[in-house]
Amino acid sequence: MGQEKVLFIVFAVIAIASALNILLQRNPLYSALSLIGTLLALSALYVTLRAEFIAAVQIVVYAGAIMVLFIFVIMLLNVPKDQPQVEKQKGLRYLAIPFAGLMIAEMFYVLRPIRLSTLPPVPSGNAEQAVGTTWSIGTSLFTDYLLPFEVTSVLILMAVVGAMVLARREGD
Amino acid sequence: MTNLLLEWVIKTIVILLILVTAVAYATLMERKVMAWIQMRVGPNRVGLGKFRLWGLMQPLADGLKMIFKEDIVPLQASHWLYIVAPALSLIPALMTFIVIPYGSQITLFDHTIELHVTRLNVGLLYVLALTSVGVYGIVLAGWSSNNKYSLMGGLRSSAQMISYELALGLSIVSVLLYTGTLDLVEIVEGQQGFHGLAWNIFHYPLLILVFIIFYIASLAETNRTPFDLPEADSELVAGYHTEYSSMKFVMFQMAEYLNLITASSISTTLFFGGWNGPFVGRLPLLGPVYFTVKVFVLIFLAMWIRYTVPRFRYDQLMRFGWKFLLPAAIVNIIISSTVILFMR
Amino acid sequence: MVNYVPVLLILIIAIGMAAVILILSRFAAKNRPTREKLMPYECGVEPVGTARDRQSVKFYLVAMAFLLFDIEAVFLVPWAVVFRGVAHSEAYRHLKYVFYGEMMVFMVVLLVGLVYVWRKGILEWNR
Amino acid sequence: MVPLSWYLGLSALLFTIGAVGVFIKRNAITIFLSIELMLNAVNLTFVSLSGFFGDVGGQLFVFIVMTVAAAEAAVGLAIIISIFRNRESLNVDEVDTLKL
Repeated sequence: MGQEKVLFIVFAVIAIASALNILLQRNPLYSALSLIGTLLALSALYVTLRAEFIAAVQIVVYAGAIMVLFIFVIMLLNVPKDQPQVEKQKGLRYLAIPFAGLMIAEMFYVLRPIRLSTLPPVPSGNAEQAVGTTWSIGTSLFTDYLLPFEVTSVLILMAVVGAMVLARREGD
Repeated sequence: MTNLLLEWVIKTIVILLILVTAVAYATLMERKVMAWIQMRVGPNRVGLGKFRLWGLMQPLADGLKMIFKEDIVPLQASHWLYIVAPALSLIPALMTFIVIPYGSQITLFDHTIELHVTRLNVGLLYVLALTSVGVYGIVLAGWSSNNKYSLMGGLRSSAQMISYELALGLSIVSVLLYTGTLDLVEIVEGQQGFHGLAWNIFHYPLLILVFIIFYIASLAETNRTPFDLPEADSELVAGYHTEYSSMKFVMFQMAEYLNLITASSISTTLFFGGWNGPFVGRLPLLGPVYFTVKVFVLIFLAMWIRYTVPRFRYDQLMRFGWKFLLPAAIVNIIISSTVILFMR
Repeated sequence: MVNYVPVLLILIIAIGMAAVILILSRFAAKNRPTREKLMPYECGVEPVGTARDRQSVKFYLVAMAFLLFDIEAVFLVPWAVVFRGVAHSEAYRHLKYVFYGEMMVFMVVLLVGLVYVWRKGILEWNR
Repeated sequence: MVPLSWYLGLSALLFTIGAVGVFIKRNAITIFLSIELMLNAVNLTFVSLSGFFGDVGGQLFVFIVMTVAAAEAAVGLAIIISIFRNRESLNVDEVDTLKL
C-alpha cells in the first residue's frame, strides 16, 4: 500500500472517530471539541488533494473562528446538566439507524462505477499558478466569481446586524 | 526520499532544541532586563560550583525546581480538559517555527543544506492558522479549572486575542500587497538587494506604520504587559492559569515565550529582511547570526515596553484594538493598494 | 505536497514532547493532596458559589464581530497576493481597475458593518 | 495514489453521521454542530472533485460555503442565545410552540 493511502486512512479514521464522538458526548463542549478534530483531519486531507490555500483557510476560519464562537456560546450559557429530558418524537431516534444504513448503501451503489484514481499531473513550468495555489484562487475569485464574492460582503453585513439584534437584550 | 526525511527529522529536532534553550534563556533575559531597568542586579547567584557565571545557570535551576513541584488537579475541575489544555497551548506554539527561514544555504560535507525546515506556498497563512488555534488552550484552561478567576481570565484573554488577531491579520495583508507571496522564504529572498539592506521597511516607508500596528498586535496576541489583562494579578489572581502548578504551569509559560520569539521572528522576516545583511552573500553563515541578533533586538524591545508602560484597563484595551488598530490597518491597506495601483 | 511532511513530523514531535512533560509532572513530584489544596483558589477564603455560571453576552458579540471580520481578512489575502501581479502585468491591464474597485466596494460594505457595531456600543466595555 | 471514490466515500460517511446527529440529538447546539459536520462533508466532496478534475471552481465554492457557514453560525447561535434566555432550555422538543 502506498504512503498516500496510509496517510489517507489515518486522517479518515481521525475524521470519522471524532465525528462519531460528536454524537456520543452528552456535554456540547466535548462535542464541539470533537468537531474541531474532524475539521483538522479534513484540512490535512485537503492538503493531500493539493488544495493548500483552502486547507489553511479551513483552519483559520472554521477551527479558529467559527468553533471559537461555538465554544464561547457553550461557555456563556453553561447549561445545567440535570435538565429533564423531554423527547416528544421518540420514533425519530429509531428511524435514524435504518436511515443511515440506507444512505450508506446508496453511497456504495453510486460510488461503485467511479474509476478515477489519480490526481492530474501538475502542469510543469507554472507550478506557482496550478489549481489550489493562492494565485489561482485569487485570479479566478476576483474575475469569474466576482458576483458571489461581492454578495458575500452583503451577507456578512446582514449577519452582523441580525445577530446583534437577536442576541442583545433591550437596553443592554 | 529517506535522505530527505532524515534531513527533516534532524532539522526539526535541532530547531526544537534551540527553541527550548532560547525560551529558557529568554526568562533569564527578562529578569535581567527588568532588573537593569529597575536599577537592580537580577539573578546572579546560580552558577557552576564556585563560579557564579552571572547567573547563567538560573534557568536550569528554575526548571529543576518546577519539575519537583506538586502537580495539583483541583477536585472540581474537568479532569481531562484540565490536563490537555496546557498541551493545546504549547503544541501550536512549537509548530510555527518550521516555516521561518533563518539563513540562505550552507554547504557541509559536499551536501547543500537549506537553512529552513520547509517552505510552504501558504507559509504566512500557516502561521496565522496556528495563532488562531492557540486560543483554545487558554479558553479551555479557564473553563476546565472550575474557578471564577480562571474562567473570567480565560474569557477575557481569548476575547483579547481574537480582537487583536484581526489587526494582526489585516496588517499582514498590507505586507502581502508589496511582496505578492505568502511563502516566507520568497519574502526574505525578495529583500536581498543593496548589499543585503533592501529590507521591506527601508524599501517601502509606508510599512513603518504597518510594523507598528503589527508589533502592538503581536504583543497583545502573546498576552504581554501593557496587554496582560487576562492575568492582571490585582483583579484576577493569575487569570487562566490560577489553578495550574508544576510543569503544566511551565507549559503555559513556555508557550508565552515561544509566541514572543515567533512573533519577533515573523516581524524580522516580514519587515527587517530576515537573515539578510551586509556580506551575507559571501559568507552564508552570517545569515543565522543576523537573524538571531534581529530577533533578540525585537525581544528586548518587548521587554523594555513591558517594564516601562503601565497596564491598560480592559475597556481601554478593547477600545484600542477595535477602534484604533483595526481601522488603522484597513486604512493602510487602502493606501498601500492605491500606491501600488498608480506606481510606475 | 511533500513539503507538508515536516508539518506532520513536528506535530508528532510536539505532541510527544507535551506528553512527556505531562507525564513528568505527574510522577516526578510527590503528590500529597489535601482538601484545601484541591479546592478552587479564592485567595484563601472558602469558595463562594460556582464558576459554572452564565457569563455576559458581550463576549459572544465580540466573538461574532471577530468571526465576520476574520472572513474579510481571509478574502483580502488572495486579493493582496495577486494584486501587484495583476496591476503590473500586461495580460490583466484592462482588469486592474476592476480588481481595485471591487475590493474597495467589498471593504466599504464591511466598514458599514464596523460602523454599525461601533454605534451600537458593542466595543464599549465600561458600561 | 488514493482513488477519488475513497474521498467521496469518506465524505458520504461523514454526511451520514451528521444527518444521524440531527435525528437523534435533542440539544440545539449539538444539532447545530451536526449541521456544520454535514457542510464539511460536502466541502470535502467539492475539494476532491476540484482536485481530480483540475478545476479551481470547486475550491472557490468551498470558500463561499465557509463564509455562509460563518454567517449562519453567527445568526444561529444568536437565536440559540435568545431562546435560552426565554425558556431556560436548549432542548429543541421544548421550544416547539410559537408563543412564549
